[in-house]
Amino acid sequence: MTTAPVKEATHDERAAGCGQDELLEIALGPHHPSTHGVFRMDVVLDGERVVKLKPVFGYLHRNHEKIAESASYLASMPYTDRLDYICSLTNNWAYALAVEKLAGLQVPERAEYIRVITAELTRLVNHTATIGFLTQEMGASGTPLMYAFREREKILDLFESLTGSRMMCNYMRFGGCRVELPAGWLEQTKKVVEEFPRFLDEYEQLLTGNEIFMARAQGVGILKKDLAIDAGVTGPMLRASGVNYDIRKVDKYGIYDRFDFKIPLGEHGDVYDRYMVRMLEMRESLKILHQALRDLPQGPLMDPKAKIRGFRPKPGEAYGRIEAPKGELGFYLISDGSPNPYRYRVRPPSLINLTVLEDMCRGYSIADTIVIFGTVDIVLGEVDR
Amino acid sequence: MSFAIIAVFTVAGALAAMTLRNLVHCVLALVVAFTGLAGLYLQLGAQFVGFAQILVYVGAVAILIVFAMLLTQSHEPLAHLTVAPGWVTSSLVAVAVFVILAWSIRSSAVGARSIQPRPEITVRNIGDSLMSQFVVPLEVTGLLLTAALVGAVTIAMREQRMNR
Amino acid sequence: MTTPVNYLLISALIFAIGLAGALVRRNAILVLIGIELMLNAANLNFITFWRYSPNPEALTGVMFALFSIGVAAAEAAVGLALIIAVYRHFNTTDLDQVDSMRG
Amino acid sequence: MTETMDQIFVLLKHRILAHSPVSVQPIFSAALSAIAILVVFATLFALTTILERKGLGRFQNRYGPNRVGPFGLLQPLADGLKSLTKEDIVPHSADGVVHMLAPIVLVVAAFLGYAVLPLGRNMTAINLDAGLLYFFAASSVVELAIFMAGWSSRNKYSLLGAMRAIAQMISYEVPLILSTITAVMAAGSLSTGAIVESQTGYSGIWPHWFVFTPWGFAGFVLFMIAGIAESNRSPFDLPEGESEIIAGYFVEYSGFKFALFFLGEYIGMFAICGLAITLFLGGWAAPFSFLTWAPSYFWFFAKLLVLIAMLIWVRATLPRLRMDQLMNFAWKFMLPMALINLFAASTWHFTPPGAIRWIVGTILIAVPYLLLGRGLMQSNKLEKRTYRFAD
Amino acid sequence: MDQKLRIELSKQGIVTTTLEELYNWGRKNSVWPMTFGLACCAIEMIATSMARYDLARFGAEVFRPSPRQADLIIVSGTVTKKMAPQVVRLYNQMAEPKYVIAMGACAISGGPFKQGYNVLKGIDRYIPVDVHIPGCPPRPEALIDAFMTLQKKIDQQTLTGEGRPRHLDPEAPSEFVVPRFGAHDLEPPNNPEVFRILNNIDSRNPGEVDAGGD
Amino acid sequence: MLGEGILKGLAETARNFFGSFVSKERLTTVQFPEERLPQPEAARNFPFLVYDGDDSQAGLRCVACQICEKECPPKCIFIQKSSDKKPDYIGKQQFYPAVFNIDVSVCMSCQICVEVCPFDAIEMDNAFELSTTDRFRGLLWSREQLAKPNSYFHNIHPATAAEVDERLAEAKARAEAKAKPTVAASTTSQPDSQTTTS
Amino acid sequence: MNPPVFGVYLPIVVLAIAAAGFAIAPLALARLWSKNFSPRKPGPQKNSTYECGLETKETSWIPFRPEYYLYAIVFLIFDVEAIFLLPFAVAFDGLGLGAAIAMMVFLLLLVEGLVWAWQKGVLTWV
Amino acid sequence: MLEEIKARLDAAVPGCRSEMILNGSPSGQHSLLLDSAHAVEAATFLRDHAELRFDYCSNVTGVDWLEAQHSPGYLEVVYHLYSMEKKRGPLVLRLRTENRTDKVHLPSLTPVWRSAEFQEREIFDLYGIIFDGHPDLRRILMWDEFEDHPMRKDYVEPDDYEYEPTAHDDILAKAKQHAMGKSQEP
Ligand code: SF4
Ligand code: SF4
Ligand code: SF4
Repeated sequence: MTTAPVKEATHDERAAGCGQDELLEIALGPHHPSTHGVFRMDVVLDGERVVKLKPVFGYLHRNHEKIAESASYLASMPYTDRLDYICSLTNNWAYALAVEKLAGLQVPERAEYIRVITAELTRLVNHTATIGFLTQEMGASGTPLMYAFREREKILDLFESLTGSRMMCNYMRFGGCRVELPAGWLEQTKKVVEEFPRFLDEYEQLLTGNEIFMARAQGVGILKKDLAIDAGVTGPMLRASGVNYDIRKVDKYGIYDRFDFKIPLGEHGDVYDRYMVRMLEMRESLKILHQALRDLPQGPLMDPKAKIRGFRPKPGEAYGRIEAPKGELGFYLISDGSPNPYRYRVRPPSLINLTVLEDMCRGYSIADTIVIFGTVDIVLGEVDR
Repeated sequence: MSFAIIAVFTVAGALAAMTLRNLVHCVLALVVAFTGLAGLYLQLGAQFVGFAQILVYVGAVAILIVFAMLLTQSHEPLAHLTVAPGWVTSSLVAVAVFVILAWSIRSSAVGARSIQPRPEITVRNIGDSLMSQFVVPLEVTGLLLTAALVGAVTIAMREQRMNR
Repeated sequence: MTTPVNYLLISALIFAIGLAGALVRRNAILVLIGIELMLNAANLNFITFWRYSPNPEALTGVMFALFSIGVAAAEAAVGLALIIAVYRHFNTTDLDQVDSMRG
Repeated sequence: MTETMDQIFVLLKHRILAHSPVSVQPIFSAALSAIAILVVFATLFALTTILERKGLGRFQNRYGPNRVGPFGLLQPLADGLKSLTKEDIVPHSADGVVHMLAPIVLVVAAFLGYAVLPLGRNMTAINLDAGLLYFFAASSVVELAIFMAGWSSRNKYSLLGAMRAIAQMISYEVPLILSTITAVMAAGSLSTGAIVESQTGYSGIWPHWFVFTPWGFAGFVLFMIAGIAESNRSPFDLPEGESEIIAGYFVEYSGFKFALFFLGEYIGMFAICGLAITLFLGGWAAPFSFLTWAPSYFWFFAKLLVLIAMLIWVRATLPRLRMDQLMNFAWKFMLPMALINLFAASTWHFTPPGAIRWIVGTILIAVPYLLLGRGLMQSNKLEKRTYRFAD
Repeated sequence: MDQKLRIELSKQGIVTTTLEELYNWGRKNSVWPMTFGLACCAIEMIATSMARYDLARFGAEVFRPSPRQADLIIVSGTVTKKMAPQVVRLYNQMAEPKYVIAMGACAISGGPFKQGYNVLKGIDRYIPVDVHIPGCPPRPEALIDAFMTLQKKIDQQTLTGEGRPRHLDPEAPSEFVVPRFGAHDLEPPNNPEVFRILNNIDSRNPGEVDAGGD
Repeated sequence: MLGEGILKGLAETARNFFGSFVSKERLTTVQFPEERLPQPEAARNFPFLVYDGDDSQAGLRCVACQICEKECPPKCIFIQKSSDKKPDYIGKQQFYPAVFNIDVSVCMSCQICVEVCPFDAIEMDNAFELSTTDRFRGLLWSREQLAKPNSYFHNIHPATAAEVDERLAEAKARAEAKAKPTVAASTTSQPDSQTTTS
Repeated sequence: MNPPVFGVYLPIVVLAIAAAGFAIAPLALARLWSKNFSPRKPGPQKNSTYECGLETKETSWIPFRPEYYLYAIVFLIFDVEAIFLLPFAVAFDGLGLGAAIAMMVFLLLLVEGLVWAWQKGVLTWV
Repeated sequence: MLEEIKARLDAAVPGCRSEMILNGSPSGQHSLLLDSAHAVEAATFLRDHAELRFDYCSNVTGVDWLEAQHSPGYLEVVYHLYSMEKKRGPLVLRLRTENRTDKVHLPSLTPVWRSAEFQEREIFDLYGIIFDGHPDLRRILMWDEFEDHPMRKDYVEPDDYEYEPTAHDDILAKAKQHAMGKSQEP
């Protein structure tokens, strides 16, 4: 499982070297303070430079797909919460979307609005956590992370009062949403949304102009546009490399065409851009939230055709995808007419974004590797499933 | 009394530095010897030199040796007590040198000298004479240090880095 | 109690140890360590002679020791650099092996 | 009255010594000083760990330890007890003796510096003529201890951490020493006592601290930055940068040996802060002439606590530098600045007192600072960025 | 048994009582967890140490990355078969006394994923667990509760005698078999020394099991 | 630039530091065992069985239809249907669970059992202080442990409970209207009568 | 008054010994504790080196890059320089401009070395 | 739309026997079955064609069609392609193996779209399809010593059920079986 010392000169700097000093092999992970859980990288170092980096997966392979194939469609919904466990609501949505495509269900307008609201809140949760962890990996002793989690808690409170659980929301259903908004929820959400920009300002004050942060982030882990497209990178990472591709705009799924928002794009494709794109994306999310909260209509929550129990779509297949906070989250379902999906497949953005990890890290030091890895923003539950 | 303690430390350190198997242990023993020597300087009233000795030898030379060792010892952590073929002769030579030195010291007149009253040498004295009497040696030392820096760096640097 | 003889004897002893080490040990770094010890022994001599000289007010001995420390440091830097260069070339710091490889 | 308060510890020591036979008095005196230093600073260590944790908590919108004993003040005691009874693991491939010695050497080396720190008027364990040099000599042993720890563990991470620590410490030692030289020039002595003495005067109510001159201020800032790096504190805590190399050179240490590393680190940090106070902040001198009634040691420890609080504040705020940036900063910013500061200080002494010397001094420091800083930013291609938005 | 010895013993008994209290007080108030997260539960574990819940109040914010310096391993999340050997190895490398909290359904029993082929059905198959906290994920408050349960457990441990905890017993093992990767499964699938299974219970009538329920 | 950003950051943290002494917003800690945040209405952790009346076993609403057992995603419910029947709250003769076990060491708190139960017999509890040192005895909850009175339900989820009660009352009324002749219903407990608070 | 042993440096020696004692005493106490109550339990796994939870590979000797050494050289040179600079600084106020210039020259020589090293990229960590 | 692509493909890659597979669900995502001999060529065409520009391979999936459903059981790989440039998609491609035992080789499309790299490795790991031309075909999720392909429909899990407090369905059966095996042992 571990790679042997590389003998071939993979690195241009090495190529010039005299070739007698050996390369150092280090395994980062599976137990490593900053690999977001149980990820492992086998890194070959030349001094402190990364020459070769092989990600090793599977330490959290929980057989989600296999379990889903032996369970009913509904039973998989709570499992999707546990894929990308930071943003369960967008996972719910992606799965619901795929099933709705498969079964041809219509989602009522109110439910669509609620979906947008929860999904954008989820995006806020995810991005705050990501940049918080990112600073942690840069060695800040917890303060930015604490501030990020302070805001996250506020949104989690909203989730909890809506869905009953802080993280594992299990809220959406095929053809709608599970329960109505509780009393006072909208007001509370409006308040949180109003106050959120203040946190962003504070955070920028703390970090964006900080010389140490800039030195750590600018020019580090550059991802070129072409490579990003080729490797199927999606989400903020892709946009930080300058590609204008946001599924909310491209597919216009749900009701995203009703909102006025913009897509921030990076230019250099480095760590700093990936950080900034996330910061700016949060501000755009707030815009969407403002509009959605303003326009939320009354109406039913579920497609009357939808059934909770005994749900059996016609044989066929469907691929549904959404712009999850981490990138394109897709569900591919094959139905054979039985209550269980015949094939259930998750297209995990985290995993595929990792394809370019080696390309981004090569030539940078090991400390950079950790930071670059942080900006890929993965969640192991989704990578390994 | 204190002389005896320091002397024993110093000699033991020096001996260990030359006989231990493990190179790192050798360096650590060497540090003990250096520190002991510094102690001897202090005993002799040369405070500044004593502390300078620690600063330079323990703080810098030992570190330099350690770095050099780690750079060169990646494969053989333990230097086997490889001795030169003519180690018997070599040791005999050393012993002979010591005997001769000791004999000459014993027989010389130095031993008869009595200690002078403690001279009040302060750092200020050293600074004064450094900037007056010893200005030329100072500049020469500066030149030497620069030359050593350039030389050592050039030698130790990798070829390809020089080319860049 | 302490006379210059004691210091000089210690100095001679250290010198001899350094010499023996430099001659006997075959590891280049150890040889260098031996040489450093010898230099230090010389330094001790300087200081001793200064202290027991008729007029210790003249700082010659101390200054000598100081300069000697500087020179020794420079010597160590260059010497170790040489060892590293040799190691890079022959992949060993054992002087015998270096010898035989050169031949 | 204030006089006695000020000298109370000195008098106490004399009182105790008076009861002992003359032959052992020196030993007694030394032992008393040593024990006082050990006890005071070990207590300060315990106090600082809890204050730091609580302080960090406050910075982070939370309480920090507050349950063990009143206000959580017994927390260090519990930690100490726990460490004491924790199993001591020595990896079987490790070099047992060196592994064992390393923390001891570290603690000893860290404590040695205190011998020359004037903790109050007449409260220096030993007033050496070459005191400052002694301090640096003692603290250079710390590097060795760290190397011993990292090497003897035979662990990749610890060796890497140790090498990093040493490289970092030697790199910052040069600016550290150079920045002190300005103060030495002004005081005309290496003796810490004399340096403090030379700062005890007042003009009006304002003290004659070196920090209140352009070179002194620059020297102080440089010294503190280098000092933070010397004591491996954030943002220079790379050697133990847990996001990369787990815990640095003490990965393999458990139980009380690990606690000793902690102790050594904090003690080293206090020593550096103490030296900064001695050199630039007037040592035990009161900050205003009308405050001299408070005992001198009070001022020393008050200043020490302020500096420690600053370090905690910095730690709470800043992310960590990368190794190359760290080294670049040391050699390409700190060292030139220290040399320039040296130049500025000597110019100061050759210019007659008055406004002109302030202007010249300030310019001599500010211009190179701006140039070097700009150069550093540019060589790293750091810039403020603007972003594009697509519809 | 003669008189003297008995007096001696009782004296020692007194000594051990106070020592014991001190020892337990120190241990329970300074439990440093290891930086170790596995899955979703780890996020809640992190949230527990964050400002809102602040595990630091108990003196437990000193998350140590190295197992040598940690006292507590919070198995927070799904232990897969691929990860299990690493978890056991980490546990083995911790210094005594060491404690384990199994946080969340997955760590206790495999939880929602227990039907998975790569999921270990409970970490207590390989290492002894001190406190279980169910939930998926347990709320941060629940983790604090588990932490306090652990403190209570520590407080009740005796220093000597039969009832002393594992780490004080020279006979009890301090490291456990690390499973190997087999062709189809981990080998062995559990460590019988640790995992006291209730095999003889009629699974159709498990009511008997919880006779002593809490 | 040139240190300005660092100073700004320091100012920010300082603001938080001093803020923590004056404003609640900057000191967000809830000191858990003593202070607790109110749990929202919807909060859920593990299911419990609702019973009406005073007898925790006889009053169970569950009719052992085993739908929840079948739909539970991780399959952590185990039900054994009784061989005899007893009247439910409308008075209809129903089976009851002879064994009803939930393995909370597996339960993923997904609430699907609650959603699918046609009899509103199972609801989500929000108790979370459940840590135990014994996996097998502490975490397998039997019928006895699971049964909680309706008043408890009202206590933790007042709105939902009221809704459920209304629905049940309606169903009961309808059933009574339909089955006028049968008077046996009155013997069972009244579901809406103990909306007591505590 | 010169004390009999170690001259004026006695406080340093005593401090060193006391500090060593201060470090050793708890270690000894810990050893005593483990002997009496909490036995040490070494084992092949526990006492192998820690490597992110993976199985330990036999060697931990790692090759180092010469950068470390280069920095050490520069450091050494500047350390020695400091030795000469300190006495100069002490005597500074009594010295004339000539001495200051002499020192400047000395410093410039070293700075030259530094500049050379800088340009050669010695001070660049790769 | 799909017919058009098929026509272009057939014209551009001679001998490519692509086949439309219709999808019965309301999603209407029909797919194109390629023969494995020409798959790489066809994929490259789809990627590079100036009007099609399917430059982004989003999803790669393995499917196991057991004998029970499709008389000669086979394994299938499904690729979902999008175009980032033209903002179009999805185009669904399928590749089939000949059977599910020995002839399980398929050409790898990783050289065409790098995003397939990990996903193909995953399919190799979990389904046992061998991708010829893949740069680094190793197990990705399971450990290297593992021999089975667990996502196949006929995979049998190892028996490690000691005790199931909430016996249910097949788990109960397995646990029972295990308990019986255990109790016979001593
Ligand atoms: S118990 Fe639930 S929340 Fe915790 S790791 Fe398992 S699935 Fe995730
Ligand atoms: S909450 Fe979910 S997992 Fe728990 S018993 Fe109900 S259905 Fe099963
Ligand atoms: S709880 Fe509800 S669904 Fe479950 S068996 Fe009882 S009545 Fe049926």
